[in-house]
Parts: sequence; C-alpha cells; structure tokens
Amino acid sequence: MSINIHVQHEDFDLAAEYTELRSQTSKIGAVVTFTGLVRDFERLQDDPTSGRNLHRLTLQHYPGMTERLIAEIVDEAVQRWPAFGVTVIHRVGCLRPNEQIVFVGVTSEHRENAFKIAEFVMDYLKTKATFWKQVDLNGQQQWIQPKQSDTEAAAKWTEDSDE
Amino acid sequence: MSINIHVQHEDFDLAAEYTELRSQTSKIGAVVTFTGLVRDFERLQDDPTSGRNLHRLTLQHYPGMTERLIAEIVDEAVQRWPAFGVTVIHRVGCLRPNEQIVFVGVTSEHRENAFKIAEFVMDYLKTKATFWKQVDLNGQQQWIQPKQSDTEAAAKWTEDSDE
Amino acid sequence: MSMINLLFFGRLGDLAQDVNHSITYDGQLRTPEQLVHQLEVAHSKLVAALREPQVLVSVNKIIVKWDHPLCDGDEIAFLPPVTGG
Amino acid sequence: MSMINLLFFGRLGDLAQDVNHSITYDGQLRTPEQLVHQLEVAHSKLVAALREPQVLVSVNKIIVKWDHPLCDGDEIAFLPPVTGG
Repeated sequence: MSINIHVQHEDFDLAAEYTELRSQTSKIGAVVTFTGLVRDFERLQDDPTSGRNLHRLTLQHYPGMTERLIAEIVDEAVQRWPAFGVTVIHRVGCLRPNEQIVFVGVTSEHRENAFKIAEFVMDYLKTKATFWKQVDLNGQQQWIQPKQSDTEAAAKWTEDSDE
Repeated sequence: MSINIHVQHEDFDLAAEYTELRSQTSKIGAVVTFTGLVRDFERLQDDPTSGRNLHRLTLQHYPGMTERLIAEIVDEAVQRWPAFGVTVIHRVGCLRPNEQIVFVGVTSEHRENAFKIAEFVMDYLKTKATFWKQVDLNGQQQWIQPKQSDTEAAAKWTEDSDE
Repeated sequence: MSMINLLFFGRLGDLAQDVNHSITYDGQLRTPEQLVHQLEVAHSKLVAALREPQVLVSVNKIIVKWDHPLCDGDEIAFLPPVTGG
Repeated sequence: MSMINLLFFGRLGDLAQDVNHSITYDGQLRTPEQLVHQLEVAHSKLVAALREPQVLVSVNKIIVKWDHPLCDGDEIAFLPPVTGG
C-alpha cells in the first residue's frame, strides 16, 4: 500500500503520477484518476441561475492540519475498499481558469474499489479538509460558501456504508 | 459535446488523451479517467479462491458491431448525465501483463457526472460490447466466462436510474 | 449461386474451426434456427454450444431473435457472453 | 511573558486583519470561549462571525469544543466552513 499526499503551490503532471501509480505492483487491474480544473465561470452564491466570469481563484489552507486530515480521509477510504496506491495532490495559492487544482489517483485490483475511493476522497476533500477558496469575479473578491451538493455528497457515505 | 471511440491494436497515451479532453472548453471542472491494465494473475473460473499466473491475453471483437455498441453506451450515458467530452479506447489482439487494455475519459462541469459516466460506460463495456477475452495460463488457453460481479454492476443502472 | 456468411466469436470460434463459414443459400434456409439445425447433423459439439441459452445471434451486426428472416448476402454472427474491458 | 497564537482562515482572516494574532496569556484566559469574549469588546464584527454556528475552533491543529482548556504556547485556529477541491 502506497499513499502519497501533497499540498503544494506547484502544478502537477498527470502522466507522471499515473506512471508512478501503475508501477507499484503488477496486480493492478484498474487505475482511476480525478483531476479538478478551475472553471472560468462561477455561479453566484445568492443566485445559482446566473453567474460571472472568474478572473482568478485563491486557495488558502491550514498547513499541517490539512495534510493530517487528508491522510485520515485516505486511511478511512482504503480500510473500506482495498487498494494498492492512492495519491492526492491539492494545490494552494493563486490559480487561473483552466489550471489544475486537485488530483486523486487510485490503483486497485478491480475497478469498483478504485472508483469508490476516488469519489469518497473527493467528497471528503470538499467538505472536511481545511481549504478555503476565494474567487476574484472581475475585481470583486468573494469567499466561496460551502455547496449544499457537496455536503450531501459527503453525507451519503455515512448513511450507507456499503454504497 | 465531443465523443471519440476507438477499437485498436495500438497502445494509447493517457497524457495525450487527457490533454485533448481538457482542451475542449474552459467550462470543464472535472476530468475522470479510468484505465484498465492486464493483471499478471487470473483467478480460476471454477475456483475463485485460487489462481494462476497469466502469460498473455487475447482480445477478439466483432468489428463494426463493437464500435456501434460502444457509441450507444456512451450516448445513453451523456443523456443521463451532462458532459463535455467522452473518449473510449479499447484495445484488441494479444496483450501482456501490465499492458493497458481500456481507457475511458470523461469531462464535465461537476465531478459527480464525470464519475457516473465513467463507471456506467465501464460497467456496460464489460457486459454489452462485443469483446471476447482468451487467457493463456502457462500454455493453457481458456476463454474467460462473464463475471457475476460485472453482470450485477451493469444491472444496478437499470434498477435505480438515478443512482 | 447465393451465399450467406457466418461468423463465430470467442469459444464458438474454436468449435467452428472445421465449419465452412460461407454457406449456400438454398431457399430452404430461412432463419438462424434452421441454419443451426442444418449444422447439427455434422457438428454436434458446436451446435450444443450454439443452443446454450446465453448465446445470442446477430444478422448484419444487429442482435435478432432466432426466428428472424434471413436474406441473401446476410452476415450471421454467433455471440457467446462478452468479456471486454 | 506567556503568549498564545491565533490563526484566522478564509473570511475570518479578512475580518481579523487588525487583531493582534499573538496575545498575552494572563491566567484569566482559560478557554477559546473566554478568548472570544475578550475580543468581543474591541472587534464586534469579527466576534459575530466567530460565533456563527458553523465556525469551528482547533487547538494545536485538533478540532476541539469551545470549552477546551488552553495552555501556554497553544496555537488556536478559527475555521469557517471549508471549500477545497
């Protein structure tokens, strides 16, 4: 079992992470990757039917605590579903539209477990890890509020532990 | 909406597919990739608790019909969950352990839809598309029988259309 | 002379190695079911496999019922359960 | 002189710009709740935000209750709802 967690300003290279993940054992049958990108459009919090162009995004985090929380999230995931390797990379600092913001890569014997772990880790990253997102919408700074859909996504794993 | 489907002998390059997928629009917030690898170990069909080392794998398919069935699978997926792009690559012919066998890449605005489409397409590729896998277990050729777990995985999408 | 082409996949291909995959369309042959019956005399092991309930038949790359009408030039394929991915 | 360090994240950091983040530990100050009360006189807008039910407090990077005992040298962080990914 190989777990790698990075919180960093630098960009990451999907191909390098994939190569590293799949080289760990020849028993791997499935590799799932999730990459989050910065969209150029942010829905307004008070009016989800409209939106504004995103100029840039700033990600703040709590060094030390963030890494520990992500490690706990990943540990819980691999206890639920067997895996060979999990890599989590979360960028912080100033990001522009189309930039990569988060990576989750999972290897396992069978695809079901790899998909579950990737989804579980993403749902918890959105709602448990100590990141705060501030958007710049054409000059106006705004701290992002948590999304109801993210809270519900994380809650589904506790309601139905086998799902 | 960009849909690309390839059934081919040649290997594929995850990084190139990812670059192509994420370049399609700046509204992409999520990229999910699934890559299937040839494991070096195949559980025996009559005794799933034991297994033998896999020497190689041969994938046969029905040209023309396979591509059409995959296109139908992908069309159904993107009608259920909005997406910007879906790429499916399935290799055929002789493959060795650790080689890449199948790729599904999905881009969408939000991660939930990208995960759903990738899982849905994989479940249906395993049970509906006209591929047949023959394994060489230290010299003994054996056609792989469908797995109960794959049949159940595909069935879950019809039982619960919102899941 | 009219012909019908047969394709056998997966395990069925192994069993059909000595079958002529291009057979005469003689007017008597009107459905896949009748085709299997015609093969049955000479190829009992193949036919037993073709009759297994999970085997599907397609005509011109479309899955059809076993009583689907056949026409001159049809491509008929026998499909055991698929195992891709 | 003993000190306690305060960290404010997200929206709370904006509101706390004029707060001294390293405050004297004077023995009177025994819990995060008492700390907020002490800030309340001078920084009413920040304190209103700190008192919102979804704001969490951590001591030395562990989430704690508001009546958790404080010690000299503690790092106390105020955490609005997180929004990563």
